[in-house]
Amino acid sequence: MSLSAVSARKVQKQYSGERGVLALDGISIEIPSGQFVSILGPSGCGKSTFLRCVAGLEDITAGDLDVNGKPVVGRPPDGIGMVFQRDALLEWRTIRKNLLLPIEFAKKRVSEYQDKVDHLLELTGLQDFGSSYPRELSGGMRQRAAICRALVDDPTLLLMDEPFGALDAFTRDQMNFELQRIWMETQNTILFVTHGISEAVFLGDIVMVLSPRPGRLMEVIEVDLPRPRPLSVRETPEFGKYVSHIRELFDKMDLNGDKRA
Amino acid sequence: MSLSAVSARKVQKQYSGERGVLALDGISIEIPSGQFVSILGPSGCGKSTFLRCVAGLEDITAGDLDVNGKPVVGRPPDGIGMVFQRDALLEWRTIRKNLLLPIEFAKKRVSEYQDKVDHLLELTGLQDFGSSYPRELSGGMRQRAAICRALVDDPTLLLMDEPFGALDAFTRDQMNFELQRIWMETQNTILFVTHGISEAVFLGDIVMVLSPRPGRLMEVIEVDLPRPRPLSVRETPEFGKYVSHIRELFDKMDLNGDKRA
Amino acid sequence: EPFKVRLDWTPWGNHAAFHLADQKGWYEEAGLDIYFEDGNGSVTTVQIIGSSDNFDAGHAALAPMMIARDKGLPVKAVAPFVRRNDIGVLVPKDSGMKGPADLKGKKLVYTAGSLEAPFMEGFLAAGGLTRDDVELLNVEAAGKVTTYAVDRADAVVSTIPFVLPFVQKQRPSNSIPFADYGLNMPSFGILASEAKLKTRGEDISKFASVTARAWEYIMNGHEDEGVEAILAARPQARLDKAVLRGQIDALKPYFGKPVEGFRMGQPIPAEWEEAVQTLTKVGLIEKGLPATDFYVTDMVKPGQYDGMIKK
Amino acid sequence: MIGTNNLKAGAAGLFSLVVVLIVWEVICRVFEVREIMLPLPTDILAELYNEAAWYAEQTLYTLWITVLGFIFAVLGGVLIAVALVSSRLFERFLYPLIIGFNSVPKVALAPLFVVWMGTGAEPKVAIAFLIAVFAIIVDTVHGLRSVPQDVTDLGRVLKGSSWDFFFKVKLPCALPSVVAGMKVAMSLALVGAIVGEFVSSQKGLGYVIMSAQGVFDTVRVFAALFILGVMGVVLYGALVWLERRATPWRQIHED
Amino acid sequence: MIGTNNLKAGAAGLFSLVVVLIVWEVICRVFEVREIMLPLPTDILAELYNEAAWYAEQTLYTLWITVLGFIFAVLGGVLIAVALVSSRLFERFLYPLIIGFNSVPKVALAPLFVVWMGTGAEPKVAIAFLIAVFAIIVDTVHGLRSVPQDVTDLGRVLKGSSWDFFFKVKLPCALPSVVAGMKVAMSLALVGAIVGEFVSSQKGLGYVIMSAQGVFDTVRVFAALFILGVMGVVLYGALVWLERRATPWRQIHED
Ligand SMILES: Nc1ncnc2c1ncn2[C@@H]1O[C@H](COP(=O)(O)OP(=O)(O)OP(=O)(O)O)[C@@H](O)[C@H]1O
Ligand SMILES: Nc1ncnc2c1ncn2[C@@H]1O[C@H](COP(=O)(O)OP(=O)(O)OP(=O)(O)O)[C@@H](O)[C@H]1O
Ligand SMILES: Cc1ncc(C[n+]2csc(CCO)c2C)c(N)n1
Ligand SMILES: [Mg+2]
Ligand SMILES: [Mg+2]
Repeated sequence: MSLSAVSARKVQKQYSGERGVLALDGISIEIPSGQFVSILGPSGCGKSTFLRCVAGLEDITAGDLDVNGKPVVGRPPDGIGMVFQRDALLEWRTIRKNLLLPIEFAKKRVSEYQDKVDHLLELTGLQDFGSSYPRELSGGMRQRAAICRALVDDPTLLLMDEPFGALDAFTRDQMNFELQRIWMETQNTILFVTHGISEAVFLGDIVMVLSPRPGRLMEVIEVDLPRPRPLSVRETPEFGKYVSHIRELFDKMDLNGDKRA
Repeated sequence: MSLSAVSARKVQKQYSGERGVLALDGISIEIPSGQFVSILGPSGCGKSTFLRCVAGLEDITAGDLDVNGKPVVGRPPDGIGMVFQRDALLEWRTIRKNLLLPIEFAKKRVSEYQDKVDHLLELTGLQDFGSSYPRELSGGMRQRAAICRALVDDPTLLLMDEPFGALDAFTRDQMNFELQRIWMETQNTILFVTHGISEAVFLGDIVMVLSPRPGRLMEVIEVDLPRPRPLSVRETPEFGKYVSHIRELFDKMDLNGDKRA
Repeated sequence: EPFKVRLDWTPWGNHAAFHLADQKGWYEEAGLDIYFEDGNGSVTTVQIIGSSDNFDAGHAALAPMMIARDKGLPVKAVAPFVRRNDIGVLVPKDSGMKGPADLKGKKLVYTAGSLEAPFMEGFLAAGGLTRDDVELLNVEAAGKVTTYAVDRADAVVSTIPFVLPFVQKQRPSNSIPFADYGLNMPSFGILASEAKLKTRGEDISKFASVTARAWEYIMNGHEDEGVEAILAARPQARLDKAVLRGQIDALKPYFGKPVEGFRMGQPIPAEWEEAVQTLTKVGLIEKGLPATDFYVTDMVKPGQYDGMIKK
Repeated sequence: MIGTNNLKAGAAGLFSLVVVLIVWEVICRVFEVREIMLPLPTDILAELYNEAAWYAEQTLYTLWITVLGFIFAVLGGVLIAVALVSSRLFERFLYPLIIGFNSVPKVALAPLFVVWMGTGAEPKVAIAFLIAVFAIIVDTVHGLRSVPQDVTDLGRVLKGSSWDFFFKVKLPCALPSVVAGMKVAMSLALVGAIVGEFVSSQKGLGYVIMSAQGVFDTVRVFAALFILGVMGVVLYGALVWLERRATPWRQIHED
Repeated sequence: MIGTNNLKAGAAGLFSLVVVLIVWEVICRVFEVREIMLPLPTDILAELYNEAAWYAEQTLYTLWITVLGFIFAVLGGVLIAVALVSSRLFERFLYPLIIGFNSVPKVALAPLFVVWMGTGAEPKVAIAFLIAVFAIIVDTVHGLRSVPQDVTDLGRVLKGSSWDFFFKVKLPCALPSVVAGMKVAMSLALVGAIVGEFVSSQKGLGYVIMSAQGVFDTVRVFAALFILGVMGVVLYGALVWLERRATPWRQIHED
C-alpha cells in the first residue's frame, strides 16, 4: 500500500457568495494509505471544509486533490465513511436502521451485519436504543450513533469531523481507545478533526495543524509513539513534548484577527 | 439576594413513549441567586433534560421545581437566556439579527444594543460575520454566535448546554475567561453544562455531578477558589485536587450499563 | 352494433319520442340496438358529435350545429323536429310586458354561453331598443332561472318550452318568442357527422325515421305516454310528470304547422333558407354556404313505419 | 387500528356537522328561505335516507374515478417533481409549459377530453389527474428542495444507487411535504371527477348534480354536495391515518 | 432587479413555448385539423394581435379578480392555519367542516353565489378565494408543524409576545412551505376567477371563453386560454421572484 490515500497540492477553497470567505489556501500534503491523521486548528480555520473537499462534497477552487490516486471531481470517491460535525442521522429511521444504511447502499445483505451492528451499539453504550428514533437520544448519544454508522461498512477512508465533541471525558477516552483498536485491526486511512490536542496526539500518526482563516498548513507533526498506545501514554514525557509543541504553535498563531488577546 | 434562583425537590423526568426513558430521578438542589453552577455527567445522563426542565421546555413528571420562587409549569420563567446544545440559530436571520432577537422580543430598542452586539461579536471573533447567514459559518462559529445571543439581553438566569463543545482549546480558554468576567460583572445565575472537568471547576462556584441514566445527583462540590480566577489557576494543586476528586467520582460510576469496560 | 345517441341535455319533455320509441321496442324492431346518453347542452353535443366518433347521432338545437358547420365542423342536420326558434323572453304574467319594447329599463338575465346571446341585440332592436336600454345580466344556465324565479330579475331569456312549466309554479309567466320578431330558425332535431352519415347512413335514417314517427304518435294525443316513457327511462331522476307534460305542450307550437308534402322531421328547404338568413343577419355564419349544405335529405321516412306505429 | 384519538376526532367532526345543520335548518325556517335557493337539511337527509342505495352507487362510481385520478396524480406528480429537481434543463424548458397548462381551466377543456378519450371513465380520470397533479408537483419539489444539506451530503458520501439515494434518503425526508400536497390533491381530484362527470356521464355524483340542476331539484343537488363533503373528509382522514402510519418518528411526543 | 438568471429562465420558457407552437402548427397543417377542433397557433396569435386592446381589457379584469381572490386566500389561509395549529379545539371541530366544504365543487355551488351575492365582482372573488384557500391552509399548517423543535424552544424561552413568536420565529421558518402553498393557490385562484366569470359576468377571460364557446369561435376560446396560460406562468414567476427576495438565506450557494 504505497499509494497515497489523499494527495493535496496547493488546494484552495474559496466559498462563493458576496464576500466569499477564503477557507483553505495552498494546502499541500501527501497522506499515505493506512495513516491515522489528526487535524487541529482554531475554530473556523477550514478543517470541516478540508474534509468536505476530500469527500467530494465541495469543489476546490484551485490546486489538485486526489483520493486513492484519482482526482476528486464533483462526486465523492468510493469507500468513504464520514462522521459529520452535526451528526446527520436520518430522523425517520431508528438507530439500528440508521446504522444499516451504508450496508443497504452498498447492496450488501443486511442480515449479515446485524451482529456487527449489535457489537457497535454495545461498544458505544447504545445497546438499549437500537429501536429508538434519533430524536429520543441525547446529543452525545446521537454522535455515538453517527460514529457507529461510519464504521459499519469498514470504509477504506474514514473522515471524522469532531466525532467526540459532544462526549464526556470518560466516554471520550473509551472511544479514543476503541477507535485506535479498530483502526489497527483494519489499517484503513483516517482523517480525524478534533479540538483536543492530546486526543490528536494520542490517535495520530501525524498531526496536521492549520492556521486561522484562511486555513494554511502550519506544520505537520509525525507522532512517533509505539502502538498500541495505552491511555496511560498520555502521562509520558514524550507525549507531553508533542502536546506542548503543538500548544506553542497555537500560541504563535495570530488569533487576534479572530478574537481579542 | 437570598432567594433561591433554582430550587429542585425530588425532580423526576420520565419521557413519554413506549419505552419512555427515565432521564432524571430525585434531583434535589437549592441554587442561590448569583451562583455559577457547573453540571457534569456522562453522556445521556440527563444534563440537557435538567436544563430544559428548568427552562420550562419539558414538564417534570414528579417533584417540585421552582425558578425565582415560582414553580415552573408549562411555560418558561422570565429573564432566561439559553444556549442550546445544537445552536438553534435562525437560518433566515443574519448573525447580527440573530443576536438582536432577544432584544426585539423584550420590546427594547434595537438601536441601543448595536454597540453591545458589536462588542460581543468582537469578543467571540465574529466581527466580520455580522451580516453573514448562519449557514456560512463553521460549527464553532455558530456556537459562538449562539452564546452571544444568550448574553445580549443580560438574562438573570443563563442556561448553557455545552456552549463550548465545538471550540478549539484556545478559543475555549478565551471564552472561559470572558464568561467568568461577564458573570462577575452581572452576578447573574448561570447553569453551565460541560464535559470538561477542568472547565467545570474553573468556572463553577459549585459543580453538580450527575450519575449515568437515570440521572441522579451524585455529589455537589463547592469550589472554593478566589475570584477572579486566572487561567493559570488550573495549574495550582488546589485546582488539581478538585479535578481529581471529580475524576474519581466518574471512575466510581457504573458506566457498564452504558459502555463496556 | 349498438347505436349511440348523445342527447342535448338531461331528461326533459323534448326527449319523449326517444324514450317512447325505445320502450315500445320500435327501434329494436327497426333493427337498432339503441343507447342514449344525456348531454350537457347543445353546444357540447354538437362539438362531440362533429369531432369524434363516440356517438352515431346527436340531438341538439340545430342552430349551434349550423354555426359549427359554417365554421367547418363536418356535421349535418338529419331531422329537424322543433322547426321554430323556441328561444325567447319569459316575463311575469302580471307585468303586462308583451314585446321587446316593454323591456325598457328592465333587468334581464341571460346566458352568455348559450345561443340566445347573439340574438339579444336583434331582438331588442325589434322593439326599438339597444343593449343600453335594458340591464343585461349574464348568469350561467343553471342559475338564471332561479334568479328569475326568486324575483331577482324582471325577465329571463331561455329556451321557452323548457323553462316555462318550471316557473309557472314559482312565478307565473308569459313568453315572448324571438321567432315572432324576425329571428326564426330551427331548434331541436337530430344531427350526425359526415363520417357517420357515410358509414352508418342506413341506421341513422332508421333512427331518424322511427323517432319522427314516434313524435307524430305523441303529438297526436299520446303526450302522456311520452311523459311516462321519460319517467320510465330515467326512474331515478325524479322528474315531475306535470312539468314534463307542460314541456311537451309548450313545445307544440314550436314544432310548427304541418307543411304539405312533408312529414315530421323532414327538412323544409324554405325554413332552412330563413334560418341561414337569420344567422347571417346576426353574423353567426358568414361563409355564404347554400342552405342545402346544412342538412341531408331523404333520410327521414316516417312513412316506412306507419305500419309499425299505428295512428 | 382505529385508536381512541381517531374516534374522538370523528366525534368532534360529527358534532360540528350537526351544529351546522341545525343552524342552517333554523335559518331556513326563520327567514323562510325558498327550497329552490337553499333546501332544508332535514329534507336533504331524508332524501339521502330514502334513496340510500342509489346514492351509494353513484358515490362509489365517483369515488372510483377520484381515487384513480388521485393515484395517477401522486405517481405522475412525484415523477415530474423528481425530474424538475434533478434536471435544470427540464426545469427551465418544461416547467413553464406545465405551469401554463395548469393555469388553463380544465372546465373549459372538458368537452375536448370527451372528444379525445370517449365517454368511458378515461376522460374523467384524466381531468381528475390534471387538476390534482400540480399540487403534488409543487409540494414534492418543495420537499425535495428542503432536504437539509447534511442529509444530502450523507447520501452522496454513501454512494449508493440513485434509486437508493432517492427512496431511502430524499423521499422520506420530503415525505411530509408530499403528504401535504396529497391532502390538497385529494380534494382537487374529487372536484376533477365531478367536472368530468358534468360533461359526459350517466352516473356518478357529478351526473346527479347536473341532472338535478336541470330540473331545479335543489334538494338532490345538495344531497349530492353533502355526500361530496363527507367523502372529502373521509378521504382526508384516510390520508392523515396513512401519514401517521408512514411517519412514526414524528408522533413520538404528540399524544 | 431582474437578474440575468431570470432573463435566462424567461428565455428558456419562451423557447419551449415557441417549440410547442411550431409543433402544434405543423401537426395541424400536416393532418389538416379543422380550425373548429384545434385552431392554428398562427391564427390564435393573429387574433390576439388584432384585438390586443380588447383582450388586454378582459385580461386585466380577470387578473384583478384573481389577485384579489389570491390575496384573501393567503391572508385567510394563513389565519386559519394558525388557528388550526394553535387550537386543538378549532382543529377538532372546525377543520372537518373546512375540509368538507372544500370538497364541494364550487362549480356546482356557483349558481347559488349569484343568487346570494349578486352579479358584481364579489361572487367571483369569493369563488377564487374559496378554491384557492385550502392549498394555503394545508401547506401553512404543514410548515408550522415542521418548525424544528429547537427553533420553537428558542422562541418559547425568549418569551416575547405571541405576535413576535409567530412573525419572527414560526412564520419565517414555515415561509418556504407557505410559498409552496401560494404557488398552488395562485393557479387555483386563476381557475376560480374563470369559473366565477363563467357563472356570471359581462367581462373577463372567463366570459370571453364562455361566449365564444357558445358560438364555436374556437380561435377566440384558444386565444383566451393562451392568455390564461401565459398569465399563470407570469404570476408564478412573480411568486418565485418574491420568494427569492424574501428568502435570501436560501439562495447563497445556488447560483
Ligand atoms: N425527546 C426525548 N424523548 C425520549 N427520550 C429522550 C428525549 N430526549 C432525551 N431522552 C433520553 O433522556 C436521556 C437523557 O438525555 P439528555 O439529552 O438529557 O442527556 P445529556 O446528559 O444531555 O447527554 P449528552 O451529554 O449526550 O448531551 C437519554 O437517555 C435520552 O435517551
Ligand atoms: N457554506 C459556507 N458558505 C460560506 N462560507 C462558509 C461555508 N462553510 C464555511 N464557511 C466559511 O469557511 C471558513 C471555514 O469553515 P469550516 O467549517 O471549514 O471551519 P472549521 O475549521 O471546521 O471550524 P470549526 O472548528 O468551528 O468547525 C469559515 O470562516 C466559514 O465562515
Ligand atoms: C337549469 C337549466 N338548464 C338548461 C337551461 C337551458 N336549456 C334548456 S334546454 C337546453 C339544452 C339545449 O340547448 C338548455 C341549455 C336552462 N335554462 N336552465
Ligand atoms: Mg468544523
Ligand atoms: Mg445534552
